[in-house]
Amino acid sequence: MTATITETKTGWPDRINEAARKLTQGYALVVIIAFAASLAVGLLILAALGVSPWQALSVMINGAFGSRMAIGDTLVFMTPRLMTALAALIAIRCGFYNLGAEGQLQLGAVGAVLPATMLPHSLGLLLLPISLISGAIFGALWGLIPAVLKLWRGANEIIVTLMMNFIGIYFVKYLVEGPLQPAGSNFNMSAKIANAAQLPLLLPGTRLHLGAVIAVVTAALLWFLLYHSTFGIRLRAAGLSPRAARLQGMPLSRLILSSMLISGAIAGVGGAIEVLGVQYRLIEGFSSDFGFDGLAVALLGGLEPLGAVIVALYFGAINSGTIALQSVLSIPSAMAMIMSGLPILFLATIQGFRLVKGRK
Amino acid sequence: MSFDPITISLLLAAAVRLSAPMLLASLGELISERAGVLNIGLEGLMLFGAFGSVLGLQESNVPMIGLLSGALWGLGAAAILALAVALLRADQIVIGIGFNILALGATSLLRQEVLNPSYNAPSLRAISIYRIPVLDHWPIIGRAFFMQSPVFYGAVLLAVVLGLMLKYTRLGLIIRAVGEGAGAADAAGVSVTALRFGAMAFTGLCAGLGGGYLTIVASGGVFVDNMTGGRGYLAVAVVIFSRWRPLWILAASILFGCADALQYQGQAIGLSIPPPLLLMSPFVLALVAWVLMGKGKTGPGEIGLPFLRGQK
Amino acid sequence: ADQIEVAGLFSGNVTQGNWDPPGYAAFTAMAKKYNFKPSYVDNATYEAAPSILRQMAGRGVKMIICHSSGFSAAIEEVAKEYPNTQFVLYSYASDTAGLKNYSAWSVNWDQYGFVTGAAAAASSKAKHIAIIAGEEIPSAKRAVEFTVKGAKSLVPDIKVDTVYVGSFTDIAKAKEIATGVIARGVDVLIPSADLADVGTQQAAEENQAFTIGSYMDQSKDYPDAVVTSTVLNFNKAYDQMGQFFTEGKLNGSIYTMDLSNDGWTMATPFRHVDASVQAKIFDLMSKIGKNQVSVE
Amino acid sequence: MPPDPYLTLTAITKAFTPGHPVLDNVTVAFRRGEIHAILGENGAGKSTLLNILFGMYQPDMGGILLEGREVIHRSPADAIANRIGMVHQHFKLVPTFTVAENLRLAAPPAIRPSLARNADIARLADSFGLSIDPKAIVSTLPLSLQQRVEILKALINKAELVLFDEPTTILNPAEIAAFYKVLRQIAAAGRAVVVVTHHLNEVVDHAQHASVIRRGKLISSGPVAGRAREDFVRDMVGHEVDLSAALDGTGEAPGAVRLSLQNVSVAATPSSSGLRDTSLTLRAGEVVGIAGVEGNGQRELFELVAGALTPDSGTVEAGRSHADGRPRVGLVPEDRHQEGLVLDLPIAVNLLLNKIDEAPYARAGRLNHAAITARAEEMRAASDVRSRNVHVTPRILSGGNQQKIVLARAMNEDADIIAVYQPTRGLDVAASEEILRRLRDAANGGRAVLFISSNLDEIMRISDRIIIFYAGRAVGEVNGRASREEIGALMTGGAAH
Ligand SMILES: Nc1ncnc2c1ncn2[C@@H]1O[C@H](COP(=O)(O)OP(=O)(O)OP(=O)(O)O)[C@@H](O)[C@H]1O
Ligand SMILES: Nc1ncnc2c1ncn2[C@@H]1O[C@H](COP(=O)(O)OP(=O)(O)OP(=O)(O)O)[C@@H](O)[C@H]1O
Ligand SMILES: [Mg+2]
Ligand SMILES: [Mg+2]
Repeated sequence: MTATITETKTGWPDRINEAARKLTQGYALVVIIAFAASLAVGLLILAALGVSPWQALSVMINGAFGSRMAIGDTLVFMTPRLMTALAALIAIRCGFYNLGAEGQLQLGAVGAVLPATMLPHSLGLLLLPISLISGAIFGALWGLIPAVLKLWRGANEIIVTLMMNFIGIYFVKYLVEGPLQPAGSNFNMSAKIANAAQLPLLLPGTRLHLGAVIAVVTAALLWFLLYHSTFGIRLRAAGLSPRAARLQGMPLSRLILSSMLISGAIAGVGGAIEVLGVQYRLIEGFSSDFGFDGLAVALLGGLEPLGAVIVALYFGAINSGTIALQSVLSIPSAMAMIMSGLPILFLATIQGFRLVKGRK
Repeated sequence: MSFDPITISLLLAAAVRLSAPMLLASLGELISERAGVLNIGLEGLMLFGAFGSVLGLQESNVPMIGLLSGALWGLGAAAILALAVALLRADQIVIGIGFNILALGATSLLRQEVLNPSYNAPSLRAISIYRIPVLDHWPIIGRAFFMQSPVFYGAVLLAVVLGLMLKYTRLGLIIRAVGEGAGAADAAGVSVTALRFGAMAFTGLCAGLGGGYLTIVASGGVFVDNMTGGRGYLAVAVVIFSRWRPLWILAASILFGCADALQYQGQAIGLSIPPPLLLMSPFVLALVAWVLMGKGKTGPGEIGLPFLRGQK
Repeated sequence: ADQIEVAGLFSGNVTQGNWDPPGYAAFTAMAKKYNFKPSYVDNATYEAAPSILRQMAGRGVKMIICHSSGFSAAIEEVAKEYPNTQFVLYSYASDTAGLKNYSAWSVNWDQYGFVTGAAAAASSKAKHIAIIAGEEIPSAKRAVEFTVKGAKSLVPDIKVDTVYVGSFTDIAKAKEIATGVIARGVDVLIPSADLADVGTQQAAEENQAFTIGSYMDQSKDYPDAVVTSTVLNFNKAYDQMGQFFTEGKLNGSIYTMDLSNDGWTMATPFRHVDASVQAKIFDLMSKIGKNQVSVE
Repeated sequence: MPPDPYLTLTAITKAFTPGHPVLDNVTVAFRRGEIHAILGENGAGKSTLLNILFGMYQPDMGGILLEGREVIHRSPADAIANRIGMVHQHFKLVPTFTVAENLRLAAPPAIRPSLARNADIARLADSFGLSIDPKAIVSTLPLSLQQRVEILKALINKAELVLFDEPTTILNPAEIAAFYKVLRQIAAAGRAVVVVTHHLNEVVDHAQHASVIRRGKLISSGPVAGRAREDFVRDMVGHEVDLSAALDGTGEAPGAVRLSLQNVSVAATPSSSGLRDTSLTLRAGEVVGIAGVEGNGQRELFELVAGALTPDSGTVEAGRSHADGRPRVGLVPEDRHQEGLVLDLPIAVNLLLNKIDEAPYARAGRLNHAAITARAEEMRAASDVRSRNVHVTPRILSGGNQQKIVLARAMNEDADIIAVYQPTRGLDVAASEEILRRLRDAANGGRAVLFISSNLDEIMRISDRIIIFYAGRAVGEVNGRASREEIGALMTGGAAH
């Protein structure tokens, strides 16, 4: 995504913040238009299939926000996508095109499940933080590999991270088919994690767990890091203009390494959260393309933490809303995919169009 | 277990057969990428092609028309994608991701609405195998390279033609220019928009044909949801791995096919490596090779960037 | 009065393949017969399953039938929160976590595999058969194990190849594998990879080999290849679910579907083979049903 | 009676943002046989005017008359079809292509056969006095050679009307002379030539017609004959400017050695000779000019001084250094978009990029926005950077204002040395004067200034000593009063050793 050229209104507070700027530039409006347009197309298709669009709409909204349970689900679906989006954006802001959040998430899940299933239960409440940190470390190390390969061998990070996604996915498959599968198991999954390692539920009667809070807090921390720390400003400078940054003495290699460490750690924690808060075990295929979803979320959110939160929330709502569509109106699951694909297409197209118009 | 000549010959033949859809899609993707468009939507394009070819086959009962229909569906789907990317400058990666999700849903819905579940395809042997006389009896490679679908021979020819085209023709020069310096091409009077649109349309045609090969040649005319199963993403990887050179794409596709084939040819001859590790092997192999090859060209300079005239 | 709502949860697409469509048909027939209001979700993933179950139960669905053993973890998680909803699993369960509202109709897959293997072995002239399986999941591995046992019980010197496609949808790969094993001398194949089975069937048809169909009679689709098919009695199981539910008898039990209670059978007549083969297999089945032969 | 215009731009109006026209009702006519100069300050609208003619932008109002016939240029393709060629201010070259490929790409069908072989291309380039290796990859060429390629692209296409947007910014005097010789030939052949330039002597020496644009309005357009440099400057800026203001040193002897290079060598690259056993000292209070044709080691010299490059052999001593070992030097790099600025970060951050992790701008890794803004506003006022505030990004500023930011940062570095590379490239008369004066003041205030440039005039005006680089060596040193001829000879390797 090319940075748009903008100007703050005079009189804005000193702490200018690109996120707020992009949003005031009508980005929120774009999101709304895209959502409305895809909803319209989706409802048209539904009408063609013989379903009343209004009923479908109300079922979807109900399914996403209509009850405590619905809101809980929406947030649970939001969480992994937000984590991978944050992982993608911190790396991309440093100029490192990390498409590898999926693989880092997979490794993070492995990192979390090992202590959560193997350490003695007597560790009690320590088990949870240990598992989260272990997930972060696994993700970070996995994320470090493409950075090292780039700096050491000049290997293109797009291909390396893409390949490492597949390696990560098959590695998890290998683990749950073999080494991590408890004897006598009926499924390809690890043993259940210790109770103490589970992320606490936040709202009774819902699936909402502490992971959602971790994700939002991570977004806030990242925002602080990007806009209020010297590290963040160096990272952005290095991403936007590596040659200028280098001449002013900014250590490019170290910045890339640390941004990928952070990126991998965030994705890793995202994977850990899925294990510790949702599945309670490592299951093959536990991620339904969270990595790619997250990348779309990051880019659609303008590579801003706040934007990522908003777009991820919206993806979460789409997920819970279309499940309601299926279960209440028995609409084929294909419709759910159409309804998640369309807004991405519309959003990106409108954004592109704005880019062209802005330059005419 | 043993690696006797017959096993190797079977393995190679299977590798080549399994690589053909990827080869076709990769060659298509190559042209987009050379023109500066990273077309992540390849997976979706293949899926549309796969669906379209079965529809064509069902309506005509002629395998060739099925393949053609697949290519045209790929082309049509690519035109929509190109509208967003080349004309409206949508972000290439985001659009690709969204398109793939949409394609998965759309082809499934279409299948349920228009494909006849109990349709019985006619014999597809004519386009599944064409033995090239004499050569097909060569030991080891005869079966692999000279007992294939005519579509595969076509794909090999296409790789050669594309290689020559990119290197020696004006069209090739222009495609490369648009990918390496769109501003310069524009100033030289080339329509970057039209060229990228055309390149993406060609990608759609090839990916659609790849999808058609997958259903008609390799799956006997049956479409199932998500039948491409990641081949499109792999094809993108193949292009980058081959460093944007057509003949390397040919080699790399077969290499990926080999790892694929080894997975079960290995099982059949009693090689006991856990399947996930075998599935993983082409990626590890590609990664190691990529890293060993070291610093090289990192791809068309403007890949992934929208073209905006008058940008500093 | 309002109709009682029941729901089905399917892991695949209810319009494709030979596992979910017959299950869905049985589900619909049952709902009609007992005057329930039916709804369903297909292509349900692990990620979404608990949420789907909660949504259904929270909305007041009184019985939710999950048509795949893969959903057992999700049921165990959700069922305790919704004591007023009955959760039913079809396919396989070894226990129901002591929950009163979680029952299962469990196919005896050991018998199933054993007989399938025997049927293939009895049909093979080359004494060389192959199992083309999908992904290497524990239930598949166990089925393969018993298939081999069944084959050897009838033909002790039979050679059995087992190959996993690594996918339940990749027809092209299944076809490639099947073609390969036929080239190695296999003349009867056991497709066991769900949607990808199409590839195995095609390879057999094109290369004059035979197959044993699965879950429903597939001889119409592949007349040149299919010797016989296993036929699961989905209708009976689903009908029982409807009946027990109506009578308030669902109580956390596991109902086994096997040869002793018409849980499944094999399609007749056997084709492409001597009549003696069919006789031999039905004899084996009835002995197993009467516990005269143990599949252990 | 002048001949009828070949092409007329009539009443062109263009606004990128509504209400702020960049061009306001501009009408100019270009004639065959003439070199037509267009003058104006940075941001006056010169490039925009030519870009509209070439189809890069669409005018809001007004149109184009070609030999009296109305034409519409929707894209460069239309302009090319009407036999118009253009040399762009920001080169339009494919960086990974060879010179030959770039030329072939731009060639219309009729010309292509004559470019089929590299030897033909080399000969053609020679015939224009702009020799070049057709097989060289453009991105490996120094900017001055890239500019040659950009010019050649337009020359070989035999266009009827050729537009040159600042074609000579980094050419050396000999190249500039050769270039204008070619332009005169083109004009003499009955074709039309338009040149945008900031170098007034080029206008006075070579152009027949000159138009001046100020803030989007056409101020004057007429024959050059009889007009002096001062007249043009008045039209451009709206008031008198003294171009001969002194840029002299204090007259005191230079002070302590601040920078010393001893026998340094750096390996050669395809685009540069590298450095070969070069020594050089720089003292407090003096401006040392480095003259030479691009690619003779200047780039390496700058990077060595900046600490971005370590020599293969020899030593660089620059007195005080940063915590990470880099020498403390105020830097004005060659390419202000890529190396000088982070175009998409606020001006405030750019002004303090070198100090952003020091107190009071940061404490414990946390930015102090108030301190940054306060200091940046001070610097902006002191350097007269014309922007609304320090929160906008430099991307929307003109080149002159962008360069003021880079210079302000260099001066703000608490360093004894300031190293500048092409500091006035592409800047207008007034902006250039301002930059030169500030650098001279810095030296007079006791700092040491290393002044690398391909603009001999400004080197001669500002420098106390001039060192001439050729093939990676310092081949001669003259004082600031030396003659152009003497220096020119050394630059081309002619004299000295
Ligand atoms: N792409 C653009 N988008 C918005 N405004 C632009 C754009 N390009 C130019 N401008 C506006 O046009 C004005 C004139 O720019 P132009 O490039 O024509 O100046 P110029 O006379 O060529 O200056 P210079 O001597 O620096 O090359 C600028 O002040 C700016 O406001
Ligand atoms: N994308 C843009 N948006 C807004 N204004 C722009 C844009 N691009 C250029 N401008 C304006 O154009 C003017 C001149 O632009 P131009 O690129 O010609 O600068 P310049 O002075 O020639 O710089 P240089 O030659 O050093 O790159 C500036 O005043 C700037 O405000
Ligand atoms: Mg200009
Ligand atoms: Mg300029």
